Amino acid sequence: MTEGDWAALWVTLRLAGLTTLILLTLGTPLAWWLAHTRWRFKFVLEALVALPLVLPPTVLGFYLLIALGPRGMIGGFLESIGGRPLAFTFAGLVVGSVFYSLPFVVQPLQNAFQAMGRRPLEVAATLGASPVDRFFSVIVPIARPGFLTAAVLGFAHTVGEFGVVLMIGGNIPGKTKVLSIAIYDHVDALEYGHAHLLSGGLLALSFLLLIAVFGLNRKFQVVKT
Amino acid sequence: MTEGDWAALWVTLRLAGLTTLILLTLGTPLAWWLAHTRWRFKFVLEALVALPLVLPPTVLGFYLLIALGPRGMIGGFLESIGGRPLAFTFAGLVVGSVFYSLPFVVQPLQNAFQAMGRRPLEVAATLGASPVDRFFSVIVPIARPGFLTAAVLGFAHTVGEFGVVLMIGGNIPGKTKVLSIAIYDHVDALEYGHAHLLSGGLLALSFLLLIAVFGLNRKFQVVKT
Amino acid sequence: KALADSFEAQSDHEIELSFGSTGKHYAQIVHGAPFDLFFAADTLRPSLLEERGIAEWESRLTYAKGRLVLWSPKEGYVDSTGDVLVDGDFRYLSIANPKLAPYGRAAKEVLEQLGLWEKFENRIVRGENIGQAHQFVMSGNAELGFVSYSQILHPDHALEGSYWIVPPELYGPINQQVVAVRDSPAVRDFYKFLRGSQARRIIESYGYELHHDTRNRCWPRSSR
Amino acid sequence: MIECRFQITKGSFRLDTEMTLPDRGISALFGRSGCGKTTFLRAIAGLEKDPRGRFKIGDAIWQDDSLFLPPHERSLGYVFQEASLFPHLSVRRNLEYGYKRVGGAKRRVRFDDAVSLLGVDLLLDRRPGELSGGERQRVAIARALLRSPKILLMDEPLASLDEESKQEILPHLDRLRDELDVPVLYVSHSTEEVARLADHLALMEEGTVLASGPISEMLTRIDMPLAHRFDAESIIEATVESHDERFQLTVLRGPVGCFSVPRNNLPTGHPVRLKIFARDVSLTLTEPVNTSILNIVPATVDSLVEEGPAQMTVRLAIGSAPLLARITRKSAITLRLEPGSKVFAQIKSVALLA
Amino acid sequence: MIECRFQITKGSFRLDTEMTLPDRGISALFGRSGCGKTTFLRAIAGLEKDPRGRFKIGDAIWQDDSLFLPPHERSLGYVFQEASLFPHLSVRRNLEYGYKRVGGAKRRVRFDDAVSLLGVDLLLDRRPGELSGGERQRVAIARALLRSPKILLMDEPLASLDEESKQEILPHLDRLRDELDVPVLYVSHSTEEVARLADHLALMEEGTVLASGPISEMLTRIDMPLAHRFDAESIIEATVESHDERFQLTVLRGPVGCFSVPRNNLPTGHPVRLKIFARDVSLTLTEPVNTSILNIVPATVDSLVEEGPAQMTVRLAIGSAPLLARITRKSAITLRLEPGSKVFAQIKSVALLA
Ligand SMILES: Nc1ncnc2c1ncn2[C@@H]1O[C@H](COP(=O)(O)OP(=O)(O)OP(=O)(O)O)[C@@H](O)[C@H]1O
Ligand SMILES: Nc1ncnc2c1ncn2[C@@H]1O[C@H](COP(=O)(O)OP(=O)(O)OP(=O)(O)O)[C@@H](O)[C@H]1O
Ligand SMILES: [Mg+2]
Ligand SMILES: [Mg+2]
Repeated sequence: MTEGDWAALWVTLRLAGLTTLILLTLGTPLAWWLAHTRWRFKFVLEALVALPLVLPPTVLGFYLLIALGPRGMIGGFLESIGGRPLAFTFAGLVVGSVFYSLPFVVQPLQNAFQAMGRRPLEVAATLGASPVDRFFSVIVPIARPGFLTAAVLGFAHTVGEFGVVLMIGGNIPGKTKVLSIAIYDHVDALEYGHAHLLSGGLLALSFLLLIAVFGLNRKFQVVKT
Repeated sequence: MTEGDWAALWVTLRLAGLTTLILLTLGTPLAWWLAHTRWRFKFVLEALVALPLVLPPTVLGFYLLIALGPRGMIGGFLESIGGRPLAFTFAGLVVGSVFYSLPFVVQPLQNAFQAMGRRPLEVAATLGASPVDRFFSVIVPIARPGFLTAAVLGFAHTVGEFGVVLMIGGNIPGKTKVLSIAIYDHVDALEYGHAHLLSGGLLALSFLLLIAVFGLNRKFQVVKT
Repeated sequence: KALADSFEAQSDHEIELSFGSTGKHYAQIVHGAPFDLFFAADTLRPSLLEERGIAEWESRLTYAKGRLVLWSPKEGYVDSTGDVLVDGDFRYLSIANPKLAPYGRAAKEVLEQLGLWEKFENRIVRGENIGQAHQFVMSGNAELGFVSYSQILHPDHALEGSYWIVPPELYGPINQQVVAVRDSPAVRDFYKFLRGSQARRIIESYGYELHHDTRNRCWPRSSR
Repeated sequence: MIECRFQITKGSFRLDTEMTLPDRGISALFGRSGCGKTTFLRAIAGLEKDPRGRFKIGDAIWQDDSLFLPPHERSLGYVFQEASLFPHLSVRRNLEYGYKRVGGAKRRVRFDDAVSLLGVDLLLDRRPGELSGGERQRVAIARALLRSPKILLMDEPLASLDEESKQEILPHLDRLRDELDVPVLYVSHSTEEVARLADHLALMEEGTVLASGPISEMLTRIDMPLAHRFDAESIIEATVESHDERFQLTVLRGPVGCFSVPRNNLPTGHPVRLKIFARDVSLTLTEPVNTSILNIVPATVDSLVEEGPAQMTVRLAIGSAPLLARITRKSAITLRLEPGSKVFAQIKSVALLA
Repeated sequence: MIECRFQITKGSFRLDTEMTLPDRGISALFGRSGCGKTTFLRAIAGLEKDPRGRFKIGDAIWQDDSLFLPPHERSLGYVFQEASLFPHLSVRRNLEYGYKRVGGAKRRVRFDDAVSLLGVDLLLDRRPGELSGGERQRVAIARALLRSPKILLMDEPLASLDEESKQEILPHLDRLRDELDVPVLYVSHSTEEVARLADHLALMEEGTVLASGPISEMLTRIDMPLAHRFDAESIIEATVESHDERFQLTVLRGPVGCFSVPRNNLPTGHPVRLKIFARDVSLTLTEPVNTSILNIVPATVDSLVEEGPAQMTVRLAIGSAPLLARITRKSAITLRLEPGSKVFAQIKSVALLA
């Protein structure tokens, strides 16, 4: 593997890790709210969350690019408050990936929260656990399969995604060039040997990671009757 | 919208619909098995299911294409039993999409099945419901949020996906050219007006569909304590 | 890429490359991508950039001309006159998307010239770019396809199969242009390099024709 | 007859039962928490699989070495220990779930009957999440009844019900037993309920059946833990002799002498059972007079067992029927009771149950 | 004192209670299925929100017009009607959950004590899914105790426990009340349990509190439904007089005369309560002799109430203490009982509870 490939791998891992973290952070309260609200129009929001999925990634990336660019809504706003534009930066990649992978995180979490019901939380409250305490001691472990699915889908999808990333990131080595783009480039340049190598490596690495995650999960299985 | 666009829309809807159907059909028993088996190495299988996600779609499509080709494993096997090769056919598209979207279906279902536990099934059995009967009268309604998520993610992802589809389908108008490719083409060809139109149309259509799905779902909400 | 390596070897500038489809990069540059040079596979988008004042005025330079070939990995399948097309004894013919890629446009023109476009409409598979067109053929799923001569001459692969170099009369020229998005000493150096003989040798060795472009000889104007 | 044999291991717990139960009437399953009652019921329902288990009810074999009927092919109604209603169905649809899956010809319990019997009329359109604990339990009982089963398995069905609801439901279980001839296997911790309902009693301890037999025998067998309990009791069979309109009493003929109980409408000659708590029986040497106790029968002391330092259980014979009395050791000694002593057993009439 | 007032609407059900309870001892909540007991407990725990509700315990205000302490800041132990253990934690970690969240200084129940008291020692490493129904319930009780709460809310905690387990746990609840001085609010359908445990009784009906008062008053008030029930009972306060070593009896001094009960180890002069079922009391006009009944006290008839066509409840006065007797109408008329009649009440000694 070339130095460039290592750089791309590093960008990929940082991007996927950070995106997953942000997704879980943003997705959890949103999913919790969706799971428990009685708001009549929550289904509209649910539909909105899933919507980015139906656009081809490159096209979605294109629109995000327009929005993030100096003349776009978000970009213009950022510029007006003195921020730097997000397009072609690592931060921009993160924003794009978060946006695109949101449904993979929100939906499994929402289901897990719904299936859990309120009872365990009520019990925890009567046992003296504060809301934050309850979140970590009850919600997270009971909804663990949901969190796991959310994290795995969010992470894997970000690793593999490249349409949005390519569009927003501009494929700048060491900054926004991720492994998926590198592989794509190799394939495109007919460097199949190199592409096979990278793909194989990525697959092996991901497989090990997933094995570790699911293997650990096994240890904490909840027996249900 | 041109005639070609309508054709692409039609192919897209057929593809996404069929793929979702097949995914649910294949994914349900797999997810059920994963949810209830005590097999020690099931986590390996779980990791395998999620693996296709980490490859960029175009690259995955590339490998699928090689596998489906006359010298590939699947293609060679199909040819040897007298079947027609799958590349550049609608059937091939379906196979590719199913493969690629499998984790979006298996994982939410598996979680739903796990959260449900065995008790409702036991009750149903003592009330005289046969296994098939139990599936439709108990598993489906109780795991409904899981099925919904699986279907929505699977469908939307297939609509929006275009890397794999392009690779395996070869973008033949009326046959394997889907809407996502059409939009992509327009963007790439700088026909932004047309691209906006199609994207807008696709978004609106999908939004209506999702609204309908989530709206209906609302009506059947299960009250949990 | 080979050009970049060689440029880096002979100057003290470093180049970072970003590959991707011409259309995508065009969109990115319009929205402020930090690129200095834009190598396009066509002439349309560089000229658009120039016209919109995003790229340096008159910095367009046609550095090469692509050559279209009809290729099949099977030995002896494609004859040296392209008659295999007329026989039509194949399931799929692969081309690049005529709308997006100049090679695709060229392939379409060839087929139209031969009066075969309509006939094959349903058997033509379209790659997003010329790379995918090549992959369709390479994987054996399409028996033959119009690819670029540079692809089958690729130094990493032994030339295999059979091919027909399509006569340039059958299609409009596939001019590959570069445009300077920003002006800088490095960019100027690169332009100088590109016009030099070493670059021309590399370009030719990759199966491109050289283009004798006069109009753009003036950039960068030394007077600036 | 119902014959069953199961060997089931769950963690460190092992159920190993072999038992014969009558295939009519109510059989109570009695035993401490964790002794395997629920596991036993689940095995009968086919929910716990023992490949070498055996279950035969009447002529129908549900499982043996070569056969294993899956749960849904066993015609049974199961009231789980936790109500276990389907959370996604309304109460009505919960009830209909089993009802609809019984062929019309086999239906022997009417929908409206079960609904009104268990007092769930007003709850039909609610979701299980909107019910109180006792309401859920009642719905679960109704749902099991509506299955029109060949056998009814009930795991503490009345545990979370108030006394009044119990009093309303119990007679109907009686009726179920009598009219529909459905055998019932009933887990309960309440001796009161057991004595009131059961015809047969099986005592379990740590996964095995300690003893099993007709209720009157089991309750008075002095070697059985039940007879030593605070609320030991005897069951006496009797028939309706006459009705006393003035005082609204019914006179029953027992093995020796008569018993008065509150008036009922049973025809003369109808067989009934009297349940008598050992602690409700007091003994005198001379026939008491001027007392509010109506039921006084002559009896013979059969045996005496110490019951802790201060008390004794006296097993009496009235005619051939056994009757337990719990008295203090002081009284036993003061009255010089010994096997063969003739005494009068005074039983408060209101303590007799139909 | 505990003062509470809640108005809560759930569907068509409306809870509207206003009540004052003593802030020590055990208060029983009694009422039919669906009358709102669980809702009431939930309101106290802060799980049902009534913005205009009020709850005050001792000096601490948990909620009123301007204040609403969230559940986790209310120091209470809640045993839910369904055991509701955390499915993802072992029994040990379930128990520790509340225990760990109590500051060391505030812990008044030791971990090992609660574990052995509820007999869950052997279950500590199991998951809730691997427990029997009664075992789950015991773990839930232990978990609530380990919270060392200021008030204990128990929703039918003993419903699925066998008699022996109950007998083991009940004395410890007594102790909890006496030693830790934790008030307990206890929902139960068993009059036996209530009479055994409770100091105070609140009767609920359809969301309202029908009556509330000290147990001895409530059980004998003839206008209260409880006194009319089959198992109506009276509570009599007495003190330990002496111990009879020979017959292992303890003699208690009541309002009039003495009562013998099985020997206990209470010091002389210690106050105790006697629970007497109305149906365990029989009346005679002349003092009985040669009888196994030890406890015979002179009494005066206070009032008589018909109890259905065949029976009557007689309210007696022994000294100043009220005592209920249930006899047949026939006996009442035969013995010519009327207010003011002098009678002897015979009470079987074994029917007295400490
Ligand atoms: N979500 C709800 N919607 C409508 N009615 C409800 C809801 N929850 C409870 N109820 C009704 O409120 C009443 C009181 O319920 P609660 O659980 O407090 O009763 P309870 O006294 O505890 O009964 P049980 O002894 O059966 O447990 C019941 O009649 C019940 O049907
Ligand atoms: N999965 C399991 N793993 C280990 N032990 C188990 C498991 N399931 C049940 N047990 C044990 O098996 C024994 C019998 O359980 P069962 O539920 O049959 O008891 P039960 O008689 O119904 O008790 P209860 O009256 O408390 O409901 C219990 O001691 C329980 O701890
Ligand atoms: Mg049980
Ligand atoms: Mg309740």
